[in-house]
Amino acid sequence: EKTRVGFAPEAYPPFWVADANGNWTGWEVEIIDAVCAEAKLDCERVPVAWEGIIPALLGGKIDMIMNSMRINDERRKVIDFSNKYYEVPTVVVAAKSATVDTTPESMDGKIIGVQVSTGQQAYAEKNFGANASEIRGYNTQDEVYQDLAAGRIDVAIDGVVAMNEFLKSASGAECCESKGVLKRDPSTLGEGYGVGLRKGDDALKAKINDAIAAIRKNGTYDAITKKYFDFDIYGGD
Amino acid sequence: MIWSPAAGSIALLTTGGWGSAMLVGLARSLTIALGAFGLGLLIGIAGALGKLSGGAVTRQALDLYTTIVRSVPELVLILIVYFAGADLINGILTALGQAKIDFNGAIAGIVVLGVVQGAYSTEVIRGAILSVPRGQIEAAQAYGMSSWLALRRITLPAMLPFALPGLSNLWLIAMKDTALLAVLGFGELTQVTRQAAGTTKAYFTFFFAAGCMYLLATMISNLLSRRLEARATRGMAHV
Amino acid sequence: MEMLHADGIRKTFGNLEVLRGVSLTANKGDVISLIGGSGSGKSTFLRCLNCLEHPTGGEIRVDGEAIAFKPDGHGNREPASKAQMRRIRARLAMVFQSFNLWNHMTLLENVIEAPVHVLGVDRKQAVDEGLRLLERVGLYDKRDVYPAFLSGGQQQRGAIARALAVQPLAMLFDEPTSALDPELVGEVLRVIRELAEEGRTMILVTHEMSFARDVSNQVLFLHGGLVEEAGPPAEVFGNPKSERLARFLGSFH
Amino acid sequence: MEMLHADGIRKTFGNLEVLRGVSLTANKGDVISLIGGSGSGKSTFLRCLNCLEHPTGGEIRVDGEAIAFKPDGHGNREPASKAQMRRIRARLAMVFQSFNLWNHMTLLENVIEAPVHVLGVDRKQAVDEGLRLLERVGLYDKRDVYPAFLSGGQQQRGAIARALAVQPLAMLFDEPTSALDPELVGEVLRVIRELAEEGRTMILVTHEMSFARDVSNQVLFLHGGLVEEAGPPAEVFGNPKSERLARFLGSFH
Amino acid sequence: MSSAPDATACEARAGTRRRWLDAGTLTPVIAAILFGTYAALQMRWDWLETYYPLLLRGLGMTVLLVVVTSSLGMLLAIPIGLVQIVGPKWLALPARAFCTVIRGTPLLLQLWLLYYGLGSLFPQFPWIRDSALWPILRQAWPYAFLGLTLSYAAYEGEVFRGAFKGVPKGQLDAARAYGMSGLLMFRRIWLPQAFKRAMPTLAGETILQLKATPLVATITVIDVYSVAAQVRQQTYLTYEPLLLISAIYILMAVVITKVFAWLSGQGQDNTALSKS
Ligand SMILES: Nc1ncnc2c1ncn2[C@@H]1O[C@H](COP(=O)(O)OP(=O)(O)OP(=O)(O)O)[C@@H](O)[C@H]1O
Ligand SMILES: Nc1ncnc2c1ncn2[C@@H]1O[C@H](COP(=O)(O)OP(=O)(O)OP(=O)(O)O)[C@@H](O)[C@H]1O
Ligand SMILES: [Mg+2]
Ligand SMILES: [Mg+2]
Repeated sequence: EKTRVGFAPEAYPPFWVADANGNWTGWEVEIIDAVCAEAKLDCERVPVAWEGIIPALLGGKIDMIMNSMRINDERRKVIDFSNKYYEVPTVVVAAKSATVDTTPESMDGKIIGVQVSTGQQAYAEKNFGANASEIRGYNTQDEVYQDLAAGRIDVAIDGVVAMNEFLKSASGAECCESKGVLKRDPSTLGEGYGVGLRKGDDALKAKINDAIAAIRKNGTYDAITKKYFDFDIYGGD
Repeated sequence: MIWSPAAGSIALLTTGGWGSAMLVGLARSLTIALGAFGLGLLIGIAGALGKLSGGAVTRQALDLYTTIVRSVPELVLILIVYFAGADLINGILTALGQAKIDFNGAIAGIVVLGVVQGAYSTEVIRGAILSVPRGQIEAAQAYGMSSWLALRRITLPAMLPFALPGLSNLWLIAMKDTALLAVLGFGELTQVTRQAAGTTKAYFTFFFAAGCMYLLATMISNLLSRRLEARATRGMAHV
Repeated sequence: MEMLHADGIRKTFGNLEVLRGVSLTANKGDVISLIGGSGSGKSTFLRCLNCLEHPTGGEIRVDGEAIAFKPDGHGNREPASKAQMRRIRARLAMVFQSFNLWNHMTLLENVIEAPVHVLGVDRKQAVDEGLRLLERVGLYDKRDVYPAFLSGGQQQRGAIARALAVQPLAMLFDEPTSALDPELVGEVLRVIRELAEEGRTMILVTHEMSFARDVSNQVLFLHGGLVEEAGPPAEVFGNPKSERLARFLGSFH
Repeated sequence: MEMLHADGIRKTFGNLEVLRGVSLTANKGDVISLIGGSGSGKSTFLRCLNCLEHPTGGEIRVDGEAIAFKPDGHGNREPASKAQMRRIRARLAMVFQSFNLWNHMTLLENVIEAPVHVLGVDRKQAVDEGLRLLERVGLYDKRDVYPAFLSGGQQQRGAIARALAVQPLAMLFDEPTSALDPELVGEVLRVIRELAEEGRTMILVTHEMSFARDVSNQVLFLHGGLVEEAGPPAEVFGNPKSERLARFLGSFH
Repeated sequence: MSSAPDATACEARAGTRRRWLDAGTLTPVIAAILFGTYAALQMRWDWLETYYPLLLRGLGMTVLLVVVTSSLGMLLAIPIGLVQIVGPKWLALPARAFCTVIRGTPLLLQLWLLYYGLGSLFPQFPWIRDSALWPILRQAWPYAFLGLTLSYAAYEGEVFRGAFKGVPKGQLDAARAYGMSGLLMFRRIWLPQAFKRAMPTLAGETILQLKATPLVATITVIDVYSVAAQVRQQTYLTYEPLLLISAIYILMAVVITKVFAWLSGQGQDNTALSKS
């Protein structure tokens, strides 16, 4: 029996990059392959729109989610998570000219863009909701960056890795810069990124946890990471 | 990212291989549209017959179906049918002791859009059947045809000229509605376009190119349906 | 030899009693004309004969075989066996006032439709026979033309060819010329007359009194759902007994 | 007093020369009938008189004022001043074969439309006058009815009231009764006859020969775009000189 | 594809009381009651308390979108239909092309092209951000309103083209014969009659417009659908929010049908369209 791994088919470099033939490459893609191989699972990647990905898991259309999903309390109410397989700080980015930092006061009158149903969105609403003039929700992170470059939003929030990728791109380099790292907030920003699982699917959870530990130990994880990053993305224990 | 002159845009389309990826996406869109249109046609014929000659309960149930589908946005219907449809089918399969099926990809798209199309088809075909002169069907009965034979040989071909304009409209709608599947994450033309645009950052170029592809498909469809109509109405006096 | 026998046919639509017991026997070669005022039930009776309407009461026998009825659950009757009904219908060819040729088929396709798809005749054989029949009604040239491109008279002659193609035991005509322009009536009547002369069994609803007189060997005058008067044409037309018939005939002069 | 004068009107459609020089003079109180076979150009001539068609050649004078033309750049002419054309049109009231009442307006609204919106008459005054005219053509009761609910004869009488409402210098009738069922022709002709009798200037295209003979003081017979014969009705009808006219009149008996 | 508003309205008027619970409505009513009971008992609705203000706001946006874009679209549709009949080539051809292009491509794509496609061009024209229009251009709603308006204009423009063409020539001849100028004729005769011809399609087209509104959610406009989507994402309820807004859309469709039936009843008891 196949294990269906749900992911949102959208560009999120360097974790998810599509080529024209519909092949996906990227750090997370390789980690999926490594985990599945280690756990001896016959995995199949199934594209599901991000906003429907948890319902799809609950409805049995997929068996697990590996899509840079933050492990946080809100989600824990409905689904289960494996141990984290990476963790990076979350940063605030804005136009170079903007005077913005990570404090609520600096968000006064700003339009903040976040991808919907993400930890960033939860964080922004909890901490900046009172100050920002608007928190605009996008269906994909890519669209957030588009509108940041277009100048339609003032501030974006995302994990530092994907954010750096954007800042390296032509449009990102031209317009924007990082304005600081958000403090750790497990209830929204979570405790790292993990595999989303149906509650009660403990056998699968055990397998995945073992596989993550195993590839960390046998060097596979580091080998993959080295191809994409010059630091340890696992982010400490 | 730079507002590229036409030549640059075309280069973008051809070099990264995204152009051909979009063609593949178009082919998938057309396949799904064709499947949905066909399924809708079957539902439409059955629905029309049910409305015209079914019992009171059948008729009202069908009315409910067409009313709901024709007033709830496709986007919402697609989500409902996608989730509920799969639950329903798998529920039935489990009850029958069968294995669950994968309600994903093209099949889901076809079923989802087909259910939507079916409601519109029902109305189009019902109207067309009502336009067939009563005598045509009576003559079929008078020559001993069974209802099934009369349906196949007389009613359906005779209503075709009346149904075709509506049906070709539905086909165009089916084609365009496949774009909505992008919201479910399906890999058809619109979804591929979104990926291409996201990857290359040439949003304008790719959305524009996709628009041209849909437009071309529409115009070719128009041409074909005009021919089909001419053929179907060849038995009608041209005034 | 008795081909078609109807006994005490009754028919009600809702509260309206349209036929109140009409009987008729057609032996082989008989040409029976039904005449009567508008609404007297002529069409309804003809349609009962091949069960296009299900008679509320009475019996129908075709070529010795009685049509079996059963209650339809709405206080009326319906044929007990659809298969039997269809088999019998196919051999009682009907010609309609409004022709009712199938518009999406050419003339030839119209003619071979019932033989091929209902009677299961081999297609090639049906085409040969169909062409012969079209020749016979003078429409060989028009075999590949669609009905909409034919005059009313041509359409009705085509409809007669379609009827002949099922080799009917009896032919039922419901006012075959009353939808035609006056100048086209003649060509249709000519064909019907020829059929009568070659000994076909026919039941004919018509308002063409002189034609009915000429061509039939029996005339039934219907009034208010009953046979008011019946007999050979010379008698019915020449010497009407009932005042109603006399008045009816008078309205034609 | 000359009301309407047309001199040598010519009109070509593409290559088709429909009018090849038709002239006519209507003095106050004249009733002129145009007769002729189908396609002879009667309607075209009438429509040229109020510039619904732009004549290719010739001159038109209404109440002494000549309509000015200029080339339209397509080898034809058009009125030089639209304002002049509209002013003149408004006073040459036309009554059409197919009535052409505006079907989104009640009868009264139809009648007051041109006075109020074209001639700038005060609305209240237009209504009073409109009601009087509807009374006159026997349609006072129908004032608030929409045209679709009127018989053809009533519609045409309504159209005549609409024409009268602009206090026309001359009235142009294009076969006002030929779209009517025979039993409705009379009521319309009666109204037109009354108008003739009260001295209105009228140009009338008609196929009602006896009416034309009765009502008009001049008759023009058009053939092939030319006036083949003209004169007082007694002469034209009683003693046709050209063989064509004789044949044309013959076809009415 | 449009429903027949007049017929339903007449029926409804004719027998409101009688029709209440006769056989004609029994099945739907029973279905609604059964389903309603099931939904009330077996589904979760506690989230309504939190989200109803948002839902109302979204509903407001949806209603605004339908009303404004249909009205503006209609105003555009009239000239678009008209120039295809009487306009010079240089107007008729673009109008024709506009209808073909809009009707031939998915609205979703049009919205994306308008919003993200144009947005991707902004960085090359920095002055845009300094222009007075910028506060509007940076919002999402203008693109939504524009996209939906153009869409309605194209579909209804096609209807108006037919409607203008369908007005019998004699009607216009009569107008000319009584000295009306082109503009007066258009205003008093041609437009009112074309409008009457187009009227029966309006209810259907407007319902289609209603059904198109959720697409604006994909460009971050918050309509009632996007609120439901948000509820879905935050509560992980699969069906409840979808069912609720389905009911809302059905209700709105009924209202649209009724409004147009009433409108056409106002202006139309008079008008069997003339046979000509
Ligand atoms: N399907 C029906 N439902 C109800 N009443 C019917 C139906 N068919 C016929 N009738 C009624 O039955 C009566 C007889 O009709 P029928 O058509 O048999 O008359 P007919 O003698 O053929 O008249 P005609 O010369 O006008 O054709 C009429 O009053 C008619 O209205
Ligand atoms: N707009 C037009 N374009 C081209 N040909 C036209 C046009 N109007 C009229 N004609 C042609 O001009 C000729 C004269 O037409 P007209 O309508 O004036 O005839 P008529 O005498 O009124 O005939 P009728 O008695 O049938 O009304 C006909 O051959 C007609 O086909
Ligand atoms: Mg009859
Ligand atoms: Mg004429």
